[in-house]
Amino acid sequence: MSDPLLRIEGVSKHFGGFTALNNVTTHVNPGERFGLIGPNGSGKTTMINCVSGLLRNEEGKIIFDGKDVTDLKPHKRTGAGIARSFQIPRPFHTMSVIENLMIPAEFVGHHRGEKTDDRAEAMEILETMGMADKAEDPTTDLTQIELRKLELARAMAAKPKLLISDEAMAGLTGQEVDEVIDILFKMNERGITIIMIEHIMRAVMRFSQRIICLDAGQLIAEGTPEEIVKDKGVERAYLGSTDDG
Amino acid sequence: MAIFIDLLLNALVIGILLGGFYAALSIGLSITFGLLDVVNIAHPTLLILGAFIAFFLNSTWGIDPVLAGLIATPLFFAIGWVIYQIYYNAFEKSGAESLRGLAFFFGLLFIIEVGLIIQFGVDHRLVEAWYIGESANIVIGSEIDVAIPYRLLVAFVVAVAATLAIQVYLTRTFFGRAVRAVAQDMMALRLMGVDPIKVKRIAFAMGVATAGIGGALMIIVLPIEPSVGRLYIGNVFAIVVLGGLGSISGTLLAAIIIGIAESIVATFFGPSWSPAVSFGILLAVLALRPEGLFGKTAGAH
Amino acid sequence: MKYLFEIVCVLLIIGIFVLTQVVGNQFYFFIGFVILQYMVLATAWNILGGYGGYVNFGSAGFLATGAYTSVALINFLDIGLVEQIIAGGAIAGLLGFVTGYLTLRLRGVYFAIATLALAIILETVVAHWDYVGGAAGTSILPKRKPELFDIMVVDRKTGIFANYKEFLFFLMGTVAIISVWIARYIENSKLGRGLNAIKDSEEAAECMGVPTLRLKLIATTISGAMMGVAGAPLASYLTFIDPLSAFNLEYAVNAIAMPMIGGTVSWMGPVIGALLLGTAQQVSSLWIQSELNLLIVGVLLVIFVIIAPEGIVGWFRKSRKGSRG
Amino acid sequence: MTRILANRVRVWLLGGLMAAAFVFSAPLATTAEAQSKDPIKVGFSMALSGALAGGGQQSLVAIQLWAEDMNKKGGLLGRPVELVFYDDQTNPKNVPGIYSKLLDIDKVDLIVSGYGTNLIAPAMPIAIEREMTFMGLFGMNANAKWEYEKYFSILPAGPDPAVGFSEVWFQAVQKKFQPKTIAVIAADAEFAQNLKEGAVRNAKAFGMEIVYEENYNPKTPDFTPILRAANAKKPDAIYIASYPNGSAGLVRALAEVGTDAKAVGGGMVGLQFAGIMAGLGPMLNGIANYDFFVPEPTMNLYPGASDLIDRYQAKVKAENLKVDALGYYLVPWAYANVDILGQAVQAVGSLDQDAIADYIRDNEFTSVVGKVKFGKNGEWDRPRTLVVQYQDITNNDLSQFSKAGTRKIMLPADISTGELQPFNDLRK
Repeated sequence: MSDPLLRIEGVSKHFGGFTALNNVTTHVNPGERFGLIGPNGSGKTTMINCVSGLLRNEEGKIIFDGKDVTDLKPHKRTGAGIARSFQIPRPFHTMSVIENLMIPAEFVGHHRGEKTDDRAEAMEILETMGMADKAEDPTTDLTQIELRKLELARAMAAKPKLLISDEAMAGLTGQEVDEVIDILFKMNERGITIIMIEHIMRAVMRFSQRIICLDAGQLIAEGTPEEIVKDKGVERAYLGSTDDG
Repeated sequence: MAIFIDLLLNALVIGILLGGFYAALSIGLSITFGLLDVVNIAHPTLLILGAFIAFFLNSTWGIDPVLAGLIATPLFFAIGWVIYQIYYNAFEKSGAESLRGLAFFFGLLFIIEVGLIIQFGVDHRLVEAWYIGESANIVIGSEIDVAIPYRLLVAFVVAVAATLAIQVYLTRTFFGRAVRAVAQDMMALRLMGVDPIKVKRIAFAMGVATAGIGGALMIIVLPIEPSVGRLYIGNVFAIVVLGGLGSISGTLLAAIIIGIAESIVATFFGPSWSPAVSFGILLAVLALRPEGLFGKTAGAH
Repeated sequence: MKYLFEIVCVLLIIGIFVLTQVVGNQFYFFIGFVILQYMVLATAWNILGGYGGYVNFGSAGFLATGAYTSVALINFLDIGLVEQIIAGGAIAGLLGFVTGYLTLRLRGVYFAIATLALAIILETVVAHWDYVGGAAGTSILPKRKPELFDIMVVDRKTGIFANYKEFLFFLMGTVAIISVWIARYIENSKLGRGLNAIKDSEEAAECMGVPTLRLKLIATTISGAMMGVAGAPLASYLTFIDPLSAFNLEYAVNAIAMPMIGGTVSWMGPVIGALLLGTAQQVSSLWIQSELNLLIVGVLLVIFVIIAPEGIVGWFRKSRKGSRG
Repeated sequence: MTRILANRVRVWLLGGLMAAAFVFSAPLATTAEAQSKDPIKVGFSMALSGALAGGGQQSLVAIQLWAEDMNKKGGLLGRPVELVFYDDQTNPKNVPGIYSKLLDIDKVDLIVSGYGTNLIAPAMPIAIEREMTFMGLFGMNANAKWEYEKYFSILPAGPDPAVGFSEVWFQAVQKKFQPKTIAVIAADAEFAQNLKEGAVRNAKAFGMEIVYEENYNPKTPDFTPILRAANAKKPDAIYIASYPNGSAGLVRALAEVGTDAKAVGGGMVGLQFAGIMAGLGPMLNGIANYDFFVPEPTMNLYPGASDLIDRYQAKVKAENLKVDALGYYLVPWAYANVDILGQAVQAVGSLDQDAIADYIRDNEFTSVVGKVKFGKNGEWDRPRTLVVQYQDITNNDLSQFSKAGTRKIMLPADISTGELQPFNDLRK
């Protein structure tokens, strides 16, 4: 077995007196479809913020692709190959759809010294998303699902090795959820490792090869979807929490 | 040593009173800017308008300036209502960023200022009241004599009363909670069946209404001419930000901190450094706590 | 043509030079200087405020930094205008860098208030700095016969410019055109696109590989330097400078209002805004013999932003789009 | 089609707006009575809005009175006088453009300055370049660096204005109280800083020890801490160089905190203004301050000044002008500023600027501010400020200040109308 692409080693994060993440250790293998679940406030978003660099963990290390990225700024991590989408879409709202994709293409692509046709690549990504006809539209005209797809497309334009999809399906219809899952599968087929944070169990279970569950900042379970479904701790965490999100 | 304690006590007392005065100038902005995110840069000039109305009522009929300020409050409520209506139609409706409104309020500032020049002229104006120029003295021993100027005491008491009233109104009434909700989540308010625009309009009008009484306090404390308002733009915004956006009581506390700082500096270090010290405090606080002293939400949003 | 804009710029600079030689009426150089100075200021503000979404409320502080750098250097070394402009730009650029560094955690209104605070603190410091006149201000006599590389620049008979105001106007015109060129270059560059991304969502930009901190620092530095350049000749223009005139609220107002009126998304916005509002201010204050001039400026401001909340540029783009569809 | 129309309307609207801006702003210029001869145009900038507008508006009325007087008398050199002026908004930045417009577009024949040093200074290079005779109104050392030979200052503070301005105050205080220690409080702004500098030199010259010397920011709202800090040094006298809001604030602080100093005041600008005097009323008692003209019976130094003030007050009332109701502070001086220039023009019989300047430099003038002779740098050859003490003010009625007895003259001795009394003796 090859080395893990991402290693999270004993990571903790505190906000004032509140412990959002407590000594979490896990890893993600190259090409893996990795699920991250947990009730609201369990530390999922904190964890991926620590991975993407928006938050700095006080303890522990984050090792990506063999390098310690713990002290790197988010844009450097993006340069190294970590890209993410946002739960609440944050498009560059004064730009058109394709211009949104050009930003990571320009800043990450050039950073790695690759000289490619950004625009053609961006169009190709949009085509896989089925959004090619929207390329020149302002983002303010997009629907919810299109905004979610744009989040993923923009992340893809950063040419990541690891894509973190943060609740890309919340609030979508069943059909739309399938559409997004298909897109993620397609990306994975191209060799991109994917971490999916999701509340919609059906989606996570269908998509993931391996899942971890967080509760109150602790890693409480790790395993295949089948193992997770049977796990008592996971059941308790979800049923015990008053807010099912 | 006794002299030092005397000076220190006096500086503290004056600082607290001065803070109350600053709070009276800032509290309306704490609503319009802090809660509603409307960059009402014309607020200090509206205060000057309030000051001149108090002057007019005082010099014509001898009405007590504080009472005059109260009388003017409904008028300012109406002015605020109209301003918000224009502002909403021009900017908020089309989803323009709040900073777009800056130029609008700059324009408003000039218009009000010229209006005041035309109506009242450019001379410095003062009001008369029994409490101006008098002070209560608290004597401790032979060396310590704390003087409390009534004009600052009046400003302080009125400011604290107004702050408490607004604070209670915003936290204890349905409408007040709606105002605070409007600052955070317009959608939720719509779902509750409340028209957020109506809530914002009334809240904005409330914020402007405080300029009636705030202006009256201003002319009680210092002489006023139409262009004085510009000098206070920095101070009032600094206090609102220092207190934390959306926090009414934070505004009062920030104002008192600034008041004490200025008073201490003026007493012991030289009054000309006062502005540098108060804005230095602001910068230092922002560097350590970007959301202000008593703000709840993070500055990065 | 690839370099059309650059050619136009050069032609404009030549045109300005020709104007100084042809136009005999000094008046136009006086108001021209003021309007051009605003153009530089507004363009500088827009690089950070329009492209990057960071509202600088302390423009007067940067402008005054340029002005007082000039005063200090005139007193210390008796240097000429061109050197003043370079030095003023350098020091104000440094201030911009420091400001950017100190306020890098602050967003939105917090940043705006922090810049305002900085300007007020600077004003207090200058008021205590007796070498440059302190609170009382100081008179600056223009050099009688400025020379540059042994060329007589200003002299009634033998100089390139017959008059100091012509020289000032030419310099400010050149500076304005260079500033606009820089702004346009930034707008169409990676820096400009990165700043736009920061304006729309700083966190998303950072996660999409945009080095937000570095771009912000570059923008605050360039913007600050340009404001300093705009302020550097102020002392020579006024021949008297005190903190009240250098830190005037008017600068902060115009630096924001002009791009807002013109439109903040394009380099043309501040240019149009400065031409429009600057001219309106000059015309109203120089043709109306009363305080009503301020009223006209106020009414114009209100009307313009209400009619065209996206600025004149945005307004025309919208109407063009409207007629196309 | 409708879209195109809407677009057109937008363009029209914008165009119309611009046009309106220009039409509004274009020819609202002065309309002098149509007279057969070309008028002589006198141009100036004036603070009609902004911080110094109180003085500026008052000065404007005085200059307008002068123009009326001249035209009644048949004009200057037989030509009517026309005034051309613009509002400088108390912003020095507007001044160069204004003077350039006056000279290059409006083609005025004579120029005088606006009100105050920082609004005079920016006009200096233009006056110098055009070689115009330039009269300055209340400029403090405005010509010190330029040494322009055609600049003349209307400020009765003598050849060294900073020192001359407060010299009499120190003489009066020294004579009466022989203070050993003095506190100096000054506003952080141009005029006050110059006054302070002069006061410090005078204090040293009179052998007083400066025990407290601080500046305050002009927007300070409350002055009690400053006064307390000064009091803590137990000064025998307090010299204050302040602007109107600071003057009023310090007077109130004096009422609230009090002081043991025997003499308080000196360079408090604003206490001469009608609105502030009436507003402060009895709180002024005991303050010893500089002044230029007061309605005391001995004020015969200034021939015609009382009459001028009466006419000013009548005009303000009749035309319901929103300016200082009394006009003691600036009216005679703003009037003299143009009057002396006019007298010189009349005397040399032409508009030749060199000849006018030579005449002003070489002759003594008699105007509403008495006899005026100019010396070095165009400053007065000797100081003539008054020291007055506010006495016997009982209420806030404005009219009492237009009668004798509220501002008694302490010095100069030859026109003195009262005795300087210790500050606290005059407090209730």
